[in-house]
Amino acid sequence: MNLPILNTLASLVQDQKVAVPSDPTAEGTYWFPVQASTLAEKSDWTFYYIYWVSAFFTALIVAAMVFMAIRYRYRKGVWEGEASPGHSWTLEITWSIIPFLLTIVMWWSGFKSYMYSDTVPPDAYTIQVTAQQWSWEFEYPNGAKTYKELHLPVDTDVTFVMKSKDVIHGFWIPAFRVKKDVVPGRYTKTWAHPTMEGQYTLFCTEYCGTNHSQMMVQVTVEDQDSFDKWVAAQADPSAGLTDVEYGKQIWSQQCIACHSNDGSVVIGPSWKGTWGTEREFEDGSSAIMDENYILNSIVDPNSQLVKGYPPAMPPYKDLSQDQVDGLIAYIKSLGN
Amino acid sequence: MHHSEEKPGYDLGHPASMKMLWSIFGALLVLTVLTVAVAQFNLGAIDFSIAMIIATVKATLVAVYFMHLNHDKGVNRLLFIGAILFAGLFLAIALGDVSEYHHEIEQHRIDNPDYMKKVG
Amino acid sequence: MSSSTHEDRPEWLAHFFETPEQQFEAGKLGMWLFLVTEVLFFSGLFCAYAYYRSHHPEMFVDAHFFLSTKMGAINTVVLILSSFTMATAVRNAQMENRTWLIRNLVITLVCAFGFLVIKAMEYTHKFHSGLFWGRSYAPNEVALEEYNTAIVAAGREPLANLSQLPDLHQFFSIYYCMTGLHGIHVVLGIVAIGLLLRRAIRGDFNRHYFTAVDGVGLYWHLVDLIWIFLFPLMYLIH
Amino acid sequence: MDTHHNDHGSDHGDGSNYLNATSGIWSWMFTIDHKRIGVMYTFGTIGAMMLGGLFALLVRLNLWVPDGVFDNNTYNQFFTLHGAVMVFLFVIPGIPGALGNFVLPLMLGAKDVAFPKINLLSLWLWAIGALFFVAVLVTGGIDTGWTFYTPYSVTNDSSMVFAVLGAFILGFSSIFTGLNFIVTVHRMRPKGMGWFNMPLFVWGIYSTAVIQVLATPVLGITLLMLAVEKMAGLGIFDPSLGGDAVLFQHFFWFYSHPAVYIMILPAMAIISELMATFSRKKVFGYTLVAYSSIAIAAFGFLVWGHHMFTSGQSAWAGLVFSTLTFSISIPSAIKVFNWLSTMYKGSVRLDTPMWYALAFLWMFTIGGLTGMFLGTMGTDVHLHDTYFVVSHFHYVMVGSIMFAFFGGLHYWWPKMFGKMYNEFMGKLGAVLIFLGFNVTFFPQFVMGSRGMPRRYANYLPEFQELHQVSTVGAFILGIGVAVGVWTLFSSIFLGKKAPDNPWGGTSMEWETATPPIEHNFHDTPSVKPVYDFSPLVYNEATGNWDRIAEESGDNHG
Ligand code: HEA
Ligand code: HEA
Ligand code: HEC
Ligand code: CUA
Ligand SMILES: [Cu+2]
Repeated sequence: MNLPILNTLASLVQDQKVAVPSDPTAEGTYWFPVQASTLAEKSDWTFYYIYWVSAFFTALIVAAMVFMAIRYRYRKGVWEGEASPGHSWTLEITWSIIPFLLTIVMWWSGFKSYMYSDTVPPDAYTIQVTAQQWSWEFEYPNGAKTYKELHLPVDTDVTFVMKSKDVIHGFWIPAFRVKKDVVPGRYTKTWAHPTMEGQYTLFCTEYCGTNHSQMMVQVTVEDQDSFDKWVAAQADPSAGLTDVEYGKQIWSQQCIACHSNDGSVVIGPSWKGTWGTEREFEDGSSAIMDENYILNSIVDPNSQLVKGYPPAMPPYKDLSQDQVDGLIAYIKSLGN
Repeated sequence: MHHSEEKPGYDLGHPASMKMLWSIFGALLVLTVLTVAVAQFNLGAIDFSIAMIIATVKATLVAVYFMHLNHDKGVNRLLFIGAILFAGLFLAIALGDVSEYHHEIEQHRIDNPDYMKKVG
Repeated sequence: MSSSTHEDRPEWLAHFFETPEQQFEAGKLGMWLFLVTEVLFFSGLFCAYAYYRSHHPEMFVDAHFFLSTKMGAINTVVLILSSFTMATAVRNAQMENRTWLIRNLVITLVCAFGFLVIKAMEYTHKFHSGLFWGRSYAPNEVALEEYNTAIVAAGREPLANLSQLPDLHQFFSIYYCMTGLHGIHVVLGIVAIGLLLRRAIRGDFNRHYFTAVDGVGLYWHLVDLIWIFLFPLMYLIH
Repeated sequence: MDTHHNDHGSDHGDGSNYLNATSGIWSWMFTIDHKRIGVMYTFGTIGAMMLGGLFALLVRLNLWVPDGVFDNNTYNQFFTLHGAVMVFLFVIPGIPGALGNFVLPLMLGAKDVAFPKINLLSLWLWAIGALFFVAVLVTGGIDTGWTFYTPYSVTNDSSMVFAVLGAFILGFSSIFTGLNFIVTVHRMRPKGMGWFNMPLFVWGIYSTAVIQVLATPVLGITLLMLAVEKMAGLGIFDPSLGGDAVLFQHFFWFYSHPAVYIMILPAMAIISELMATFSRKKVFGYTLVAYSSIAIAAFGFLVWGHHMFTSGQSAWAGLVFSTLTFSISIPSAIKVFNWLSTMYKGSVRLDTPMWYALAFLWMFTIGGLTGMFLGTMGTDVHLHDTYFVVSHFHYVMVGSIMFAFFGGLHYWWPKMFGKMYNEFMGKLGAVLIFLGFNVTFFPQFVMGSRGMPRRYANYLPEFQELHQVSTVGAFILGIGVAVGVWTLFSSIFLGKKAPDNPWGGTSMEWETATPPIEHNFHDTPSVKPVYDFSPLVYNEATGNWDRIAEESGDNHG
């Protein structure tokens, strides 16, 4: 039997010594994933600084506590402690000033790295990010849109201009130490300068409902050439696909979080075997699942709320005619 | 009913004089008329300030005389003023922050006219 | 320190207090603390008000054409009068003038009801015009006409359609929240003054024991004080 | 030996005390006796803690495997209910409601709090609030997280309105408790007890009360607006109607940051008592420890935006909030170092309450110092909304507050119920809780920083080991809690009769009978210099610390 707990216990003891990363291409350290952006180097320094200050004070306090609990323990019959002063200004001032000075350093270095991450470079490569329950959309300057993956060129400043269609989401790439909430009704911005090619993960870090924990995307950092090729290819996503295939692709990128193709219910109704059937709505009316109904369900889902389901679906107004045709073809292909 | 009539030292209140109460009442009425009257003219930006100054004067009269803060214990005075300062602090910081990022909301409104649900 | 025996304690002195002063000062401090919480309670709404007014001033200017300054001003006077009679009520309680205490309280009550009636008239009128809060905001012809009359009087061009005025639903949200919460306070005040009146008629109060009158008075003045700000903030906008 | 104890406290032989003075359920439901109210709060909040703990165990169970044991929705409800129950029903009302109510008037030699009926109202409001949470459970649950962030909380379909109104009602319960205590401290102090002759517990509860009164109303209005936003669509917090989601966060944290000091200050208040009594010394730097409570309460109001560094709040505001956040570490440091110095040259006894107190010192240091990582803007960007934050706040809320609560319960339990618990079981509970706690939460720091977001029903396989350690720890912790609670409750039936002053405490609650009589004291004891241990002498035969009659000449101030 494999007991992961034991490994962890072992690593608790061993890894702690390699606290400061010497080789950033390695797996990451005990405390951090790899440092894959310029920001990471800056903010990790602050972390380790606070870390050692904390370690020192914790050790000091615990040692003093244990020592005194033993040294001055109660002895039978001797219930008077030894005479000792009740307060001391020297001590009070010392233990106020020292932490104060230490926190100034924390504050200053933290402020610097924050300002670094908050000051978006003016002419960076810009990616428009749109979040919604529970998927991400990345739009590149050439119009290409991707959903399941995010590609970035290495050693380049990249700005993310973000908005949300429904609730607050959080944009976090741990390897970059970059995080910013994506707030509906406004823009938020952040940026990164990736320094290392490789694969990382983007998480959603602001709780956004049922599938919050599945709102992850793979981030690929690659050299400029491969990146350019990749972006160019993304600009025409339907190239070489049939309508059904194209529909399936869109589904897998944007609808899969709520609609299954196998009859299981996730958030919304499954699409399997629904084509041509009669759909009943919350308000008692009904309609046949046909092209018009699907189109309406996409652009104004709450106008015909399927019985037994919450009004959870966001409207998709910016799907092109091709895309809607693809989706209809795909739903059709799932039979009735 | 009046158990302790005979006992000295039990007088806790400072009954306000009718003259004072009447004059405060009068002042409040005059100020109300004044603020409505001023509001009939469009004085631009200072309009709001005038209305608020008059309201503050009225509120102060109520607090000091009707609520007899003029006779009250220091703590009670401190509390009331503290509460107002405190609410002010909350407003100042929250609103200060909002005005820093508000352009991001405006920009979003311009770019995404359909984002907001239609009402009205 | 020995506590007094039962016989020389007035019946209105609670068993856990040593002296009437202590009881009086405790009640008073408690009341002021309560007022502190009230101020902070309202501060949230004032914050929302300040937010939207500073960022969408036009919405407030547009909206004020729907409010009747006359009604607001009358209500202000009504509340000030009630505050005055409440202040005199406290005085009469302290002076053991029961007749006038009762009269003052009755006038205060009448004013409080009057305030609510006027407020209710204003509300009904708005509902009638479809001027609801937030999501439910749906102005109808009546609203349009009213608006046009008001702006024509102010020397501006009439509108064909109220949907040209953006964001008004938010103004009405704030309007109903603030005046509504204030109205709830008036209702609670009526209950409190009513109870006070009963005790005053029964003759509970004397020059050593009038904390309840004093406390309700303070509350009532605060309700007035908030209205003193609501009036210019809602009705006197340019 | 001639003692005062017979003069003040004894029950005059008729065996009557506050527990048995009257009987029947109504005599409890409608009691205005602060001691009975305190006892009911004790049971109620321990019950809430168990319920919240049950949800915690379900959370941990789910996280045993990366794909989760329950479906996402169920998990999301578990952590929301766990957080909401623990915060609103357990830690905020816990110490002030249970121990504050019982002890505070006794410490002041008073017969009751200033407004006993309002005190009862607080308790009822607590119970009604709890019922609202039950209503949430039976009407489909809520999955917004305890922070109720808009617009998720107004668009999703759940019994969120019940939860919000429940929290609103609990807010008023808390306001009234605070109001009552402030007036009690101002107006009910006995003659001769100046502000700096008050036990530090009173100082702590007093500073807590100040925050309760000033901050909670803002939560009240926020929740009210939120409920209306949800039901009627106001457009103040909901961006799709023109509102602002970040504004909601300002409103929420304006209360909820100070709220963490509503939770910790009473815990610190207990620790001051425990450190003094079990070291047999006046708390070192008494005056500064007293002032630091006020300082924490005051600074605590100015830092709320440190929860919003990544929220879209402006850098300007972030800078102000980060700067002010560090100011809290100074009064906290003062407290920690003064407690520590109290032991110096003391006479340290390691009874169960002191085990909890020492564990508190350690855990609070870790919890507080990890707050520094979060208050620093640069590092918080990475750590925000990860398990690092989860671990931080459990170090302060479980490792510090729950520990202090248990310490305080073990300290005053004999006074409350007149029975001594089993010392061995008490210590066993403390050890299990300490071990279980650290095994649960230390790994969470590591996984958070490595990239594990919070509120995740499932996670990447690389975090599994750490999650499993954490889950094992949680169950050890659960057993520890069960042992601790059992030890206390069983003592009511099995315990030996407790003496009036089993630990040698100096404050006035130890001068009355155990359990106290209905009106606390037959004769109010005289005010003595605070924390003067010299007149107390241990009596082997009775297990009581007797107070020597004549005022002893040398007192260690
Ligand atoms: C009782 C509860 C409690 C307490 C006491 C604290 C205390 C502190 N907390 Fe914590 N906190 C929470 C409960 C608490 N917190 C909760 C519940 C959350 C999450 C809410 C949510 O999102 O769900 C949170 C989240 C939280 C955040 C937001 C994190 C994020 O979401 O990104 C921050 C950021 O600044 C923070 C900071 C602090 C600080 C600086 C203190 C300080 O008060 C600590 C001061 C103490 C010390 C510093 C230790 C003693 C001092 C010494 C031993 C001397 C040496 C000191 C130095 C050298 C500095 N906390
Ligand atoms: C005082 C507050 C408090 C306390 C005491 C605790 C106690 C515990 N908490 Fe909690 N926690 C919070 C406040 C608290 N928590 C908050 C505010 C959140 C955030 C919620 C959110 O994100 O919105 C949170 C979130 C939270 C998470 C993160 C969830 C997520 O982000 O996905 C986790 C995960 O491990 C966790 C675990 C625990 C554990 C193991 C305990 C243990 O200490 C519990 C120990 C107690 C017991 C185990 C009970 C013992 C009783 C029995 C065994 C008897 C059985 C019961 C009955 C018979 C009824 N908590
Ligand atoms: C956040 C969850 C969610 C996402 C993402 C989502 N939907 Fe839906 N969808 C729902 C829900 C819930 C319903 C049922 C209620 C309703 O009719 O609005 C639904 C209903 C539908 C229906 C009607 C189905 C029926 O059985 O009558 C269609 C068609 C549909 N969605 C298409 C789509 C398409 C196409 C996409 C992606 C481009 C998509 N949905 C993305 C939640 C979602
Ligand atoms: Cu999107 Cu969490
Ligand atoms: Cu905080």
